[in-house]
Amino acid sequence: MTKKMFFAGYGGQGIMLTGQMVASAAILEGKETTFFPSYGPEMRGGTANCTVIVSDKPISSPLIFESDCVLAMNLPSMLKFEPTLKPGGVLLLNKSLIHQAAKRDDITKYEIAANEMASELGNTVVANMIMLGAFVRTTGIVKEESIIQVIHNVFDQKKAELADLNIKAFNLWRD
Amino acid sequence: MSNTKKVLMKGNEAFAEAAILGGCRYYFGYPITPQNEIPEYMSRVLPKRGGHFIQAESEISAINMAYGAGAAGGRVFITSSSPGIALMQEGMSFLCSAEVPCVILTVSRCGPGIGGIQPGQADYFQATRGGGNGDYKIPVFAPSTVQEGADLVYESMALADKYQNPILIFTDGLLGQMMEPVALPEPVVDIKSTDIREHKPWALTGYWDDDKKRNTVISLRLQPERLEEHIHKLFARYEQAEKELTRVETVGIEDADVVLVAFGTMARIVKEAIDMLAAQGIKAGLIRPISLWPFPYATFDKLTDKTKVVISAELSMGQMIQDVKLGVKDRFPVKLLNRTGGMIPTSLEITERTAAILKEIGG
Amino acid sequence: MAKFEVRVDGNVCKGCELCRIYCPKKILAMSTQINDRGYSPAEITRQEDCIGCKACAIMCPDGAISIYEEVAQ
Amino acid sequence: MLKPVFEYTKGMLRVDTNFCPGCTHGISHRLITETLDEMNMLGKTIGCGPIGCAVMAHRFMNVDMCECAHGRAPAVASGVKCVHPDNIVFTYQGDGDLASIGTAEIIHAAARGENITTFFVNNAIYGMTGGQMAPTTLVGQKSTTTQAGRDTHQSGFPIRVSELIATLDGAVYVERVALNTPANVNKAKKAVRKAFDVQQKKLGFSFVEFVSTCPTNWGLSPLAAMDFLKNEMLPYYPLGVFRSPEGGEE
Repeated sequence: MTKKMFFAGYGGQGIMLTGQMVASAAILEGKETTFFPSYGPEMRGGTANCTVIVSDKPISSPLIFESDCVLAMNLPSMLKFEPTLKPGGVLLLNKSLIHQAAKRDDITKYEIAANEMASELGNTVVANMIMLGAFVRTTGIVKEESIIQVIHNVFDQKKAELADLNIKAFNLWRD
Repeated sequence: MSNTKKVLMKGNEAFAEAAILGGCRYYFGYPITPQNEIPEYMSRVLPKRGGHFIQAESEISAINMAYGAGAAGGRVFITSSSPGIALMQEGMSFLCSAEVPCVILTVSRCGPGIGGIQPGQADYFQATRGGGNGDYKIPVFAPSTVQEGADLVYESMALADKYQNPILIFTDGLLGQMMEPVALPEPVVDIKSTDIREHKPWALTGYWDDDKKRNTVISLRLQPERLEEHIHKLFARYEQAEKELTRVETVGIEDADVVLVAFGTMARIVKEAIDMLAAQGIKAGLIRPISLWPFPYATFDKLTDKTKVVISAELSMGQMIQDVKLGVKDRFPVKLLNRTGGMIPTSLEITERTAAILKEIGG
Repeated sequence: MAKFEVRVDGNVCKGCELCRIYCPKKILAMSTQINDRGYSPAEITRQEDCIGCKACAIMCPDGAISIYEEVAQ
Repeated sequence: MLKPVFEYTKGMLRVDTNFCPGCTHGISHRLITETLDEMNMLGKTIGCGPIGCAVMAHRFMNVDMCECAHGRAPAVASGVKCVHPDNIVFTYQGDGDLASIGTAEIIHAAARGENITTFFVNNAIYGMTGGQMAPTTLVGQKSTTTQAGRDTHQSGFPIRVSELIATLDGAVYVERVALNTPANVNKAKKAVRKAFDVQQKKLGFSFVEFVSTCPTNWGLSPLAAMDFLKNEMLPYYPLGVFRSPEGGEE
């Protein structure tokens, strides 16, 4: 089984970290994975995106022309990547910043008010973790406990209180 | 197979770490996208591991610092990207002439000129033919995964010493920027500065006492007889490199209708396309040169008469295709399947274009 | 008064004449002979006038000059 | 019994040099290696040579030495010094090599405060390539590429390198000396010693400029070349200490 996905949003929304966490979780589960970010000037204040592939066999191309899942943190991301979804794919939208409906009706859509939910936790920065929680629970591509482990690895001793906040955010969204 | 011993690493950082594990203690860099993570990593990590990092004022200086540290017997790693490699080529010729080891890695982008920063392979000639002057060769390895890149950098630290010649690792923006699980090799035993002359009797260390011979590292040889003799010595070594360093991966070439030749990033996409072609009933094979020089010409002799066409798949206007033609020796038609300027074909595009080429030649 | 001996290696000398010019006692002159390299080397004309100032040796670009002092045993 | 008053240093190998009669390269070579010998450092020194007339310095100087591509010696020496921080490392460069094609390398080695020593031979002309204009060629001076004399409208102005280097905080010792009289040569030797002392104390970058001659390409006899040095070069390239660890100019 090979799953291909796009994570996209504004620079600063933690999109790259989200994608890396999925790839790291895949490694913990003994799976193959690739992570490829957009890079260069487009990263400076523009739209950032990364592609992540998780598979149980070696991955040849790290590039994607069709996807199983798209996680869009803002409108340009949805417009750019919705067309790449395979029929039956999963589209996760940050409803807080996307006030336009997705066009496709052959996919599964989840609208999540990630920024508002993050505000309730007292820190809008963790909107990406709320979306990540939704991603994991809707697609099952990696396990929840793998992500929790990765969060602990990313936010180690010195940043331990950040780990708690991120885990709280990760656990927030339930379908 | 369990991947749990592996860590997720960005290509550029994995290459830097592999160099350190391979014994690199001297790194000289200059900022250029898409390789900036390497000087950043080295500036942060190398001093803590007993090494030295200098941010050079240009790529020209970086390779000359490499020449100095290499001539002094240190293990040196330097990196850049296409236009920066162009500036380094004066130094590459000089290092070959003076027999100074060094591992150079390019995270290739797109030219000509300042071009673009997306992945490209239009520096194939730059890497394999070289822009420096004179009779010299540089072994070139082109990894297609982060793991393979890390392994090749690690191994090349020792190979450069063995051949007393620079080794070039040819990667591109995709490999440098992407992250993959990597199992890192064991660190080699560090050689102290004071012990260098025991390992490298030719190195500049100061002769300390009269027991040791004075050493010079030179490039100028004004007498044609001596220069010719020296070049023959270098080329005897290059002949040995052709025997020992030719590396290639093949996939299903024995009974393929069509054989694609691709390296690095392009080879990964071609591999996916081969699976897609199989689903259409087309048997496609892959020759992936891992060493671009020495090029695996002999591998083409293994192709059978079942093959109808050989396709050179490149992220350039067609450079490797010259070597492919030398390998094919007119046995099969050779076609180019390419994108350039930073455009990367999808596996779907490669599948469709391969099928179209087969149809065109009546396969 | 000290006695000095100036020696010029006639085959190393390139005949540039700097020693001759800078000698305060003008005890050096250029030979009429030509050395192996085709130069007219410097030679000592009045050894006894040398004051051991080393000016000739200091200015010699080619290391052709050495100077010794006679001392009692 | 004869007691040596002056013998040629064992820091110089007894081989024929490629220098023309009266060329002061021979003097600056000797000053460097004689000083190293006196410091008992010949075996603990690594030299980085230039392209130009002194390209074969490694054949004459009795130290470990390498050739460097045109102008790159300060970068090469920076690399060497990383590996052998306790050795003396020096570059020996002419004006075309250092002040034209290698400007970036020398400025940045000095700015980084590399703990190396650079000896700069300023004879206001390209020697080995046949007398072309150098970055230090004087205004009005004839060369094979300024045949009517250097015209500032066409060729700009000569560079005073010591003054330039002295503006950099990484350079701790900068002195210009001349090789035109026994007294000046003796001063030059003191400067060489001081530069090496600065390096041994790990104080930073040290730089000695030798105002030198090129009789052949100036078209002058060795003696007339000495006069040209004194009368034409020294007014434009004044001697002195431009920076020292003790602070201030002398």
